[in-house]
Amino acid sequence: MNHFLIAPVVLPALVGPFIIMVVRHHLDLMRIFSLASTVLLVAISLVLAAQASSGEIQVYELGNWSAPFGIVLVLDRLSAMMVLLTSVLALVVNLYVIGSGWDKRGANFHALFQFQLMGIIGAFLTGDAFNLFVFFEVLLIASYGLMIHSGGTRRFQAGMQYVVYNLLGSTLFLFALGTLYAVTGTLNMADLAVRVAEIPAEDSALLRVGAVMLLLVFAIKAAVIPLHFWLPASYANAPLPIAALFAIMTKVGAYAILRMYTLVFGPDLALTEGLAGAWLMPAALITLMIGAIGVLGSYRMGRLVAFGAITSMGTLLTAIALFTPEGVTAALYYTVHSTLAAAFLFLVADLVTERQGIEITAQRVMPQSGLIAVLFFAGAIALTGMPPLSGFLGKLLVLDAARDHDLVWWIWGTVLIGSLVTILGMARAGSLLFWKSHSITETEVDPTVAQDHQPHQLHEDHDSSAHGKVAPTARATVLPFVACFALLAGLVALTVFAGPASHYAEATAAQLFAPETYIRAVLGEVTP
Amino acid sequence: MSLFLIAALPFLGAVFPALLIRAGRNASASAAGLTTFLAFAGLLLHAPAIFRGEVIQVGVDWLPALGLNANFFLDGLGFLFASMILGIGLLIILYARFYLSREDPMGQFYTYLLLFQGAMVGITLSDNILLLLVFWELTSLSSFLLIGYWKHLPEGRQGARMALAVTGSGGLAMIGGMMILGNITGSYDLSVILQNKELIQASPLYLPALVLILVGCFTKSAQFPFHFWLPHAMAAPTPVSAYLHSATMVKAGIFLMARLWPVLAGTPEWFYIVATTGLVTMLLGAVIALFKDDLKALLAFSTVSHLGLITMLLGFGTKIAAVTAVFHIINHATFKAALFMSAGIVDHETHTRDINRLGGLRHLMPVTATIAIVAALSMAGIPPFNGFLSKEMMLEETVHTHWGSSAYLVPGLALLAALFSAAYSFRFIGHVFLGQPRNDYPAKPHDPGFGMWAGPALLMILVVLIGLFSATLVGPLVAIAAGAVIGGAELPYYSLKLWHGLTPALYMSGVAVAGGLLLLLLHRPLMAAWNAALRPEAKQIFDRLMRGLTKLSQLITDGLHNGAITRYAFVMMLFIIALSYYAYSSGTIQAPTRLAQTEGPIALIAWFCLIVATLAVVAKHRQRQLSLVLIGVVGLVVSLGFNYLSAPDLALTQLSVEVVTMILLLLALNFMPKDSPIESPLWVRLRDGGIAVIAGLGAATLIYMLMLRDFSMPSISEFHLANSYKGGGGTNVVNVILVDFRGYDTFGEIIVLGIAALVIYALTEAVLGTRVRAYLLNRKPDMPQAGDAHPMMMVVATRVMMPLALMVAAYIFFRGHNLPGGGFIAGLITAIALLMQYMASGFSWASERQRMFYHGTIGSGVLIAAATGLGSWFGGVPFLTSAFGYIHWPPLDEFEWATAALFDLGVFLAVVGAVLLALESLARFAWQPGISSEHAMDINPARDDLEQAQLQAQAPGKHPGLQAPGPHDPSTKGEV
Amino acid sequence: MDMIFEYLIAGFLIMSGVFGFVGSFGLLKLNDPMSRLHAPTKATTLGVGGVLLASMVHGLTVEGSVSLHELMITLFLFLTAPVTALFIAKVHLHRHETKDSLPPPADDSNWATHTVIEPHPEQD
Amino acid sequence: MNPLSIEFLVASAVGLLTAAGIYLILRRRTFPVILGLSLLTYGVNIFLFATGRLMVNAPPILNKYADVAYTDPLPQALVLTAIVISFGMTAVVVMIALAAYLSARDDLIDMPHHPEDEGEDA
Amino acid sequence: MIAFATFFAFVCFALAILMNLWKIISAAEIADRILALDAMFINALALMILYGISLGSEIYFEASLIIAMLGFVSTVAYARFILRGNIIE
Amino acid sequence: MKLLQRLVPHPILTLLLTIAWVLLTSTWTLNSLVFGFLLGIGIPFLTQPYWPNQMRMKKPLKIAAYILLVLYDIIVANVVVARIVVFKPNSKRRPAWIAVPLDLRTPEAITVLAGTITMTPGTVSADVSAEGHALLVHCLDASDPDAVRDSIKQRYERRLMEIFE
Ligand code: NA
Ligand code: NA
Repeated sequence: MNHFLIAPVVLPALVGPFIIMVVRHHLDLMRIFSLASTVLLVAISLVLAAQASSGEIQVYELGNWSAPFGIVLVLDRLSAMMVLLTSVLALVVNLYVIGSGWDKRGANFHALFQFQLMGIIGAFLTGDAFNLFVFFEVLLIASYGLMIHSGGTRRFQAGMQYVVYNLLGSTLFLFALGTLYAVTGTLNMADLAVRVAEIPAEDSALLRVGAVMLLLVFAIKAAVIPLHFWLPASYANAPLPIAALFAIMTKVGAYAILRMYTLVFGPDLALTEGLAGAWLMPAALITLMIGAIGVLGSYRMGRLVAFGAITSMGTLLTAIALFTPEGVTAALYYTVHSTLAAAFLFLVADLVTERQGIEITAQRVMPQSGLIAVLFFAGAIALTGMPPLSGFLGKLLVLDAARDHDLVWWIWGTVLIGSLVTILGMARAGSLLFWKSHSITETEVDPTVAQDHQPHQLHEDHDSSAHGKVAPTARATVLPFVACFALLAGLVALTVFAGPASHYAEATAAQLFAPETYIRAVLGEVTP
Repeated sequence: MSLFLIAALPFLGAVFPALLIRAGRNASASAAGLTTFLAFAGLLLHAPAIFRGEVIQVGVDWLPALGLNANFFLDGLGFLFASMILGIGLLIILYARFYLSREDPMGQFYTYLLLFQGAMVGITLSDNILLLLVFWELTSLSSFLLIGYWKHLPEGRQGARMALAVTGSGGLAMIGGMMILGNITGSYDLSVILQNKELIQASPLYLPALVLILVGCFTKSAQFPFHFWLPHAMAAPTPVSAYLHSATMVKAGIFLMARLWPVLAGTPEWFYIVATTGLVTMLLGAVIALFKDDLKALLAFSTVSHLGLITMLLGFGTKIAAVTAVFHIINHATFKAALFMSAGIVDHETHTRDINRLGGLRHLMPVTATIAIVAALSMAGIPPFNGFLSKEMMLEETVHTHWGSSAYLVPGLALLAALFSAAYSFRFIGHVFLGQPRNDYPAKPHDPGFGMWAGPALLMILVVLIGLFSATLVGPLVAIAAGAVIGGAELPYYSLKLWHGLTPALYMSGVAVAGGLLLLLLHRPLMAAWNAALRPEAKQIFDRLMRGLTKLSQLITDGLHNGAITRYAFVMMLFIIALSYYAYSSGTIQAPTRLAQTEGPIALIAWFCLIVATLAVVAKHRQRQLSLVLIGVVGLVVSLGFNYLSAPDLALTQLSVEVVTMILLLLALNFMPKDSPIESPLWVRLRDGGIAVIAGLGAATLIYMLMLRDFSMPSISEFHLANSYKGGGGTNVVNVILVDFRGYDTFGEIIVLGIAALVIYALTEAVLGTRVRAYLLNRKPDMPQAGDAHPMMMVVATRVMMPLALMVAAYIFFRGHNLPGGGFIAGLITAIALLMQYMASGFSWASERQRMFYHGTIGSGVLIAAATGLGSWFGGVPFLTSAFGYIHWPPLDEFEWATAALFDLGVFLAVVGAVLLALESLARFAWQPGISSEHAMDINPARDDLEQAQLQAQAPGKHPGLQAPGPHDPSTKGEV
Repeated sequence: MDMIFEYLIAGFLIMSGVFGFVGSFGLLKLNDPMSRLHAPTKATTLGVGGVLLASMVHGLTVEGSVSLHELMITLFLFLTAPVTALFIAKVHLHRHETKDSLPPPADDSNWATHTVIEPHPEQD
Repeated sequence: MNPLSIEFLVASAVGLLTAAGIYLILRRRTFPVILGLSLLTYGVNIFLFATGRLMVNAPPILNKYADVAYTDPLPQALVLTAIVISFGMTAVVVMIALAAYLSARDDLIDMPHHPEDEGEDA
Repeated sequence: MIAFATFFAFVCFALAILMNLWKIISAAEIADRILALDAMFINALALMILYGISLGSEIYFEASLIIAMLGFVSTVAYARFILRGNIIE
Repeated sequence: MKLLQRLVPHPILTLLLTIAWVLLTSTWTLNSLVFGFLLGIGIPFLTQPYWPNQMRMKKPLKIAAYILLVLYDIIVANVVVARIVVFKPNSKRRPAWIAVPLDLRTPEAITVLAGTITMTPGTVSADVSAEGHALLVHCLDASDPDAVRDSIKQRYERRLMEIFE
């Protein structure tokens, strides 16, 4: 029995409570343990990824109950990849948060952070549909805490909306799971696959309802239009480094769609035909476009990047909605890219807002303007999918994968026009932030203008640091920049090693489109 | 030198200038120059092979899944362009070293420049169209940086963004075109694509591919109607302009048209699109250039015009036209770079670029004047300079070209363009350098240092030499480059020489020069007419378009995401309902397999209560406390229902959760408004009601249908029922599922609770850290308060009730594995028991007496659960594997132990901690000075009488009843 | 013997039903708030008590097991019912009675519910 | 359809709770929204519970002595988990609503934002 | 006979609950509503035990026990809310 | 002895809890008794801070007698109240407030008295006076409030005085 499978879930689950119980009053110790846990998590994830890369699917039977009666963890290439991505991102964000001192601005940050990781990783590893729900809840509730970390009126209000919207999603999840259970009598995903395949076609209606509700749940997480409305306000009002971590959360939705709709409701399954394909593609394309328009139409940093993240989700889901091995290959590559890119830009956005507030306006030159400008430029390149960073390659992969699709012209047109609009938006923001400021000298700053923006920058709360405006002591420490450059390095590596990366993605896609292996690994040779 | 290295060198070198700038401007410039020189030298090393007609190829797989390979190749065309880019690049680096002032961040400049140079070299060397796209987009990005280099100039920012918008969109169109091209041929490698002319031109996708690629080329090369960005890019420092608009950026489009000429050209579509665009651009650019007063703007539009010329030539699709195009590319690069640099010198020295403020510079800066005049004459097409040669060949070609049925259209317009071209060249010479020196220049001009004019001077020499000895000097180069353009086919007959005899082209040249002179003479009235004429100002249109787009985007974005979650949720419901209905209606359903079970009046009455209470909640939801009471009814009935339907565990859980939730809500409601106003208009309420009813009907129908049908296969719970006792050691199957079969779910569930408590705590800290704290401290109750906050009877009853309740909790806890109950319910009951104490004596009094560390309680709960799970590792079995057994200690009977109980203890602790932490947070909100009482109950005659007696002993004569506020007055203990 | 127990059980059940009904009926019928308080807090006590007794006897005879845990419920009800009533009465006193509408509290200053001290929260 | 069947009663209860919950969630103040979430939670819990089909007097407590019918225990366990989770969620959402109210002194759940009239870069 | 008596009691308590419900919804005064809810808890408790008797099962005992305890707590909480606003001050 | 007092602060409570456990489990075994006793010691120990003072009750027989008396009164009370509720028109009923001055001083005793009043015929304890020297009692139907007051003092308070003080 390979206990490594449960390690990435148990580790944060132990470190979280440990931090609260033992070192709650020692910031340095909290940081050390949190960081150490994250580093260890990366190490574990690397081991798991190495194990998964052989192509063998590993199963961990919790409580020693075999599937489908107990809950199993399943490690395949996809889950290993997502776990690794999560832990790497977590490490970087953790560095940033510590470096920028965001963790000091509210209570219990590191414990919540650990639990957040536990939830995300648990969701990636589980092989049980209801357990997926449970871990969705774990990651959600931790995200509620992180989202309102350090407080503030607007953040609370946005937090309220975020929670309510997601609670509706969770409710839908239960409706879906109930329906699936009532029809099939099982919760294990592999078992579901087996049973769904045996249900006669003339008895499809109720199962279809369950399947589509499940898809909608994941679509909410993945921020597919018109279920994306939770995202802009929550990401924009969350502490931006947290939003950087949240870049992986939308991917959980995408992951779940990919998992369920290759394993259980595969593209060849007649029973659920037309449920995913019919609307997901158009919806993904509209999502992409709405995100792009949002980038151009944003006048605040957080919102800008949030819409950027929506665009990238649109692109990602476009690739997924192809439901072909090529599409999934592209989607997986793009998943890694867009996670790193969105996180990167969120961190840069935080660097900016920490120095001059949340509005995208020209103000006087900020400290470290040059360095930040370089980072912003790189982040914008990454997120808009311009060369030389991996976004361009990812986008080309998506376009290439779509070439045999019925909607190929729509896909190409939307992806390309969406890129253009995003580029325009980013260029506008960048030139306002980093260039126009140079035409404003100290004496030229118009106090009345500053006054005008006041209500939007500074809410009635006292802690100005939480909400931007120019933090008077916004002194640079190295760590935030290290974090940013680490993500940039990740993007560069993903570009340079696009070959191996895409090869892994290809193998993963192949694994996903051969669900028999997965089913056999989980249920053994016997079919019930 | 490997092509990899040549392509990489500028990028590698780009690092140095920015780093070395601390070592000085010379170091920075030298690093840039050296890198460029190395790359150039490396390129030239390949010259012998290239001139032998060889093609050099290197390649490595990059993204094989896509067919994107890092393949480079060098042929004549690539060689020509790469040499121009690197050669002129060298001159520009030298020139810029002297041109830029001390205030300009030179390191940045050279870094951007090298990035740009690398991207351009990459384009010319790419053997893979996707790779080419990478470099293509990189040129857009790096030119964005270069054009916006002077951050403080608004024109710079706008120009940069405009260039990015136009070339960027073109680039994206080109991606589409290239993808199509790759799809047609099955490969993205250029060398493969170039072999497939028939395949491509026969494909139905030929036209879309062609159009998309051409959009990319035209935007990059500033062809009509995309020409407008180029003049605005002139806000860049002149070295940039010189580089971008002579040798590089704008030539990228030309390069690509030439590159793909073998497979795309030769069709009518190609001819009509490319040649026509080129022709129109050539004419339009020339006309506008004549009326520009800004030196650089004049040159910019002349560039537009000349690019149109080259495009037109490529568009003719004939081999000889292609040769001419290649030749003009070389010529234009030389004279235009020289002209820009000269204009830059003029600007640099006189501090103005306004032609109206210049004149007579021939006397003040003779060197510059010589260079500029020679280059401008070449531009005008005056022999013996090189511009004349290629323009002559061009005119010759137009004569042989029919547009539709018209034989005169092309030559006629070309002649007109040549005429205007001569005119603006003459104006450039005449109005800037000739005439009398003036005394009102913004700065006193004189020739600059050698470093600055060395570059243009070299180019001027080339202009002259190529004009005189074209065949010798550039003949081979033209041959190999043109050979590559026409795809290795045999070169047509042509000769590069000044005198071709009395050809129609010569007459046309003559007419052009004469006409040009005439136009210059008439310049003043023409200018007035031009200024009076109404014409579309591209920049304004573009600006308006961009502003409109931005505004529209803001409108759409803010309109869609208006912050109204009521609408978001409505849309969500609508979508869910619609899709679910679609899923249902597009499937088929069989007849029910189960019979509905008829029930008696009791169930009916419970159902009735539920319905009425639920409807009442909706109807009375504005009275908040009442709706809480009604929700309590709903919860009660639901619990009864669970019990009735064989789910005692659920009933217990539901009941206890119900009460705790209600108390949390009451605690919160204390701070909030007690009523909700009517806000939604009637139609909104009807709309919401409508969607709610539909959703409810959907849910009801779904579950009704499900309940009347059997599982399609036996449920896995049969295994649970069969193995609960054997394998899990418990007879309460629900509990065994919770702590054993699906203990992992429960583990997640207590983590959720723990997190909830952490969030609540953090949130409380955050709220109390703001001015809300002051508000809370000064908050007056919004309802009148009664006295006797901690009634004696309640306190006394609680003293007995709480231990009893804890006993019940223990009972529920220990029997849970076999009978209804378990850690969660026990935890809630314990919490409720403590809550009873809080309600009786107040939170502060109670918690002072028993300092519970709630964080620790939760943490230990989670840790115990996790440790129980981990314990199974020692048995070599997976996480959360349970064990149970029996112990017999005489004289006691045998009793059972199970690790599941330990796990349940974890659950218990987490629940208790979470609930109490939440309560504590609310108590902290409510805390006000003096709220905490030192006594359990406000009124206690035994205690008060004793105190009274003591007090009277100290101060006799006071009647206890009249004394207020005395020590026994509740006010001194309860509130204040 | 069995017959007796059966009668006993039936009697308890009928009694409980009657009192249960009357308790809630009183809630509707009685026309002043304090009087309404009498009906349910009393009648339901005996109503439930009857059921509990029936259950105990039933357990003893029909099921054959001595289960007295119904006594726990009784204990709970006896402990809580007066407190519940007190609180509801206090709500009434608080909202509808004044010092003057009530008899004087012997030699004490006032009734506890009406001894209200305005809180004077201080500036932090 | 048998309107007196237990299935019908349960299904209609699910329907009504869902409908009432959704209606309240679409209100504009945080408090009714929370009420609505509670109702909706009841609805979905009953739904989930009912997926095990309904049985009277067959609790899933193993009887060593008799061979009796048991209702499906699995949905019950799932509902228990769901109840606990939604309890945690409710506690959090109540506190956030309170925090938002105290900070903004306003319990509107919608968050209208006011796009400034912003000029283009000049 | 027991069956009849049980049924009788069932009907009585069920009717009682309906009357409680009516009062909760229609009462003009919050104290009455709390009172009615408390009565409802008690009646529900009785119903639960009756149900146990009618089925001959002990399984439903705990629910009654919990109701006895929780009905008290919620009644006190509602009342305290009106009396003091803050129920755990 | 001190230690024993600290460990078992409320012996009666311990007894009550042990009985409660046995009642709850309804299993009459040694295991159950031992376990119940352990809990009966543990729980009062944990909750002692909330009940700091030692409660003294004398004369256990009197306690039993009092309980029987009250039970009897409760049964009567229910019949009486039921009759009033069902048959007596509202207009004929004479609801009344009465103040009962107290001789009892300990909170436990007053609480038991108030509880008794509430559970017995037509009376409800509605409040206590600000200094704890009187109980406010509401009568459902009392033509002679003073008689009710005297009967409370005689029938219950006197007995409680003997038990508690
Ligand atoms: Na702004
Ligand atoms: Na700025």
